[in-house]
Amino acid sequence: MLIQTERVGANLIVTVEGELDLVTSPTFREVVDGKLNHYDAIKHLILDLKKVEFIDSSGLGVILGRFRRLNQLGGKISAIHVSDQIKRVLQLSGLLKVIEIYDDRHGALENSWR
Amino acid sequence: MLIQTERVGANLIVTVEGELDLVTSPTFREVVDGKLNHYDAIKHLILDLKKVEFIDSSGLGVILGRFRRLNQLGGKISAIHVSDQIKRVLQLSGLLKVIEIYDDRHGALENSWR
Amino acid sequence: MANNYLKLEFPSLPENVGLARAVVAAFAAHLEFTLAEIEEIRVAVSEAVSNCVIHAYPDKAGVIQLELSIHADILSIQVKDFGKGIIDIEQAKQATFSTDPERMGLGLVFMESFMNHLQIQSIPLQGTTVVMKKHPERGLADAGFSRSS
Amino acid sequence: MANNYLKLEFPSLPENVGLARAVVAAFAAHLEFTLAEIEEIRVAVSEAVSNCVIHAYPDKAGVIQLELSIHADILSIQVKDFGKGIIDIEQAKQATFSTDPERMGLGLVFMESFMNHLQIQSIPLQGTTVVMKKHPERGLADAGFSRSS
Ligand SMILES: Nc1ncnc2c1ncn2[C@@H]1O[C@H](COP(=O)(O)OP(=O)(O)O)[C@@H](O)[C@H]1O
Ligand SMILES: Nc1ncnc2c1ncn2[C@@H]1O[C@H](COP(=O)(O)OP(=O)(O)O)[C@@H](O)[C@H]1O
Repeated sequence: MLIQTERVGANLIVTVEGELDLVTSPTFREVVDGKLNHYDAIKHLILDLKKVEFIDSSGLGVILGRFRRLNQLGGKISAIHVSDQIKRVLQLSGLLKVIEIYDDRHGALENSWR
Repeated sequence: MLIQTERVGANLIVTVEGELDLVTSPTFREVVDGKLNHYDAIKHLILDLKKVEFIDSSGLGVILGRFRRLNQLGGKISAIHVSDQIKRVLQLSGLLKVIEIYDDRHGALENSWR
Repeated sequence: MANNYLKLEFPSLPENVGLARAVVAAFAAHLEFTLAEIEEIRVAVSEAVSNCVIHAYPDKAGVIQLELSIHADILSIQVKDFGKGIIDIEQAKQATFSTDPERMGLGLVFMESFMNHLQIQSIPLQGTTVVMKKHPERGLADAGFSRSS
Repeated sequence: MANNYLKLEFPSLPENVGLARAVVAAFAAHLEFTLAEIEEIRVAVSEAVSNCVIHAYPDKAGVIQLELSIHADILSIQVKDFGKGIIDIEQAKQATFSTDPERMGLGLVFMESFMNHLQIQSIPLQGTTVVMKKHPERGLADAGFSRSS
């Protein structure tokens, strides 16, 4: 798994490439929490899932964990470039109720200004 | 494995896609021999190996078999779009001594007119 | 399609979860599953093998046995461990039930949703055996059971 | 890199040759092999497993056991069958020696060229065991043997 982050105002855009499972989820958590600890200004997370090849409940678990953290501060999580397969597991897991889905970064950023 | 053939004058251009092994080599033999039986005019074989993902001694064996057949009639075999990996097994097998390598279809056809 | 099988044994190291997914995907390719179905199978296997790594052998690596077979167009997957075991299987199957506060309790839910059949046997301190079956949806009419949704 | 292993058992059906290649490639990815080295490993395994299918069990499918392990940066691959066996191993290793007129006798040559180590044991009518080892060339200095070319 490769993970890249970019801060745009109050948003942290996290681009994940590869498989998000038991092995890689802890890295995802560490990288994202590291940024959240470092930049108080970050309120929202935008996950770019375009190059995610696999995700299971271990991956969904760390996403939920980040949602809980941000939600306490009034922040939210959105996801962009979400394949049908990933949408399916998000839905089954209930995460689709709390994560907003947008086509691309533009749509997600536009909405986080509201 | 997918296999496509195209006749250009005295040449049969055979494009192979996928893995050429124990399972797929018999198909290769049948398709190529079928064309050779059907068109007396075919003297030479041009193998387009661009999309070959794997080849082992089973695959090299059927290529050698086709070489023997054509060679008796004064024909030859050339290969185009050959990766380093495939060049390596061709060399180890000795086939590089009897198969001519060209960059592309153009080079191979030009040489078969001589 | 000839009947075929594959038996695997490996230690419960986290890096073998991805390996198990790859093996099952390659084996499942012998049946006419769609790409979406192969994805579902990969998730189910990932959950079952992850559970062995996390729950069956929490302290040190133990043995995982994975048996794949194809009979009459049905793919069967058995994941067996010799670890901790599950005390109450019905409770474990509830979404959001997890013995680990960092986890979502979704593994068994995914296995049940993505496969046509799920069966769990477990004896505390002796181990757990999970059996899952799935057939290509296209060939549904020919198979002996219908989709549980 | 933790020591790891994978034991497999499957019938000698032709379609399992590709499966064995895929499994070994996924397992070998745990070491730092280059893509070219992974290709060499895939060829060697393909030859060994094809030989079981063609030569060990010429008439009907038998059992093939494949054992993969990693110790100290060395990948070991054992391919075992319980078939026909080889009468004269040294003769079988000669390029162009084949008991099958349609084949080139290159399988053992490829295994020997592409792996760092090859060992064959065989008892006629009881079966054949092929052991091959390879380590990433980058880590050569650390490993216990040098490349046989
Ligand atoms: N192979 C296993 N060995 C022991 N316990 C298991 C095993 N599989 C599942 N369990 C138990 O069942 C519970 C639910 O499993 P699951 O639905 O996969 O969710 P999660 O892994 O997120 O907890 C686990 O928390 C664990 O207590
Ligand atoms: N697993 C095996 N069981 C029985 N015989 C074998 C086995 N592997 C190799 N052989 C014998 O060794 C010969 C040489 O094998 P190989 O170099 O792979 O070439 P080929 O498969 O092209 O004949 C075979 O023709 C066969 O007689």
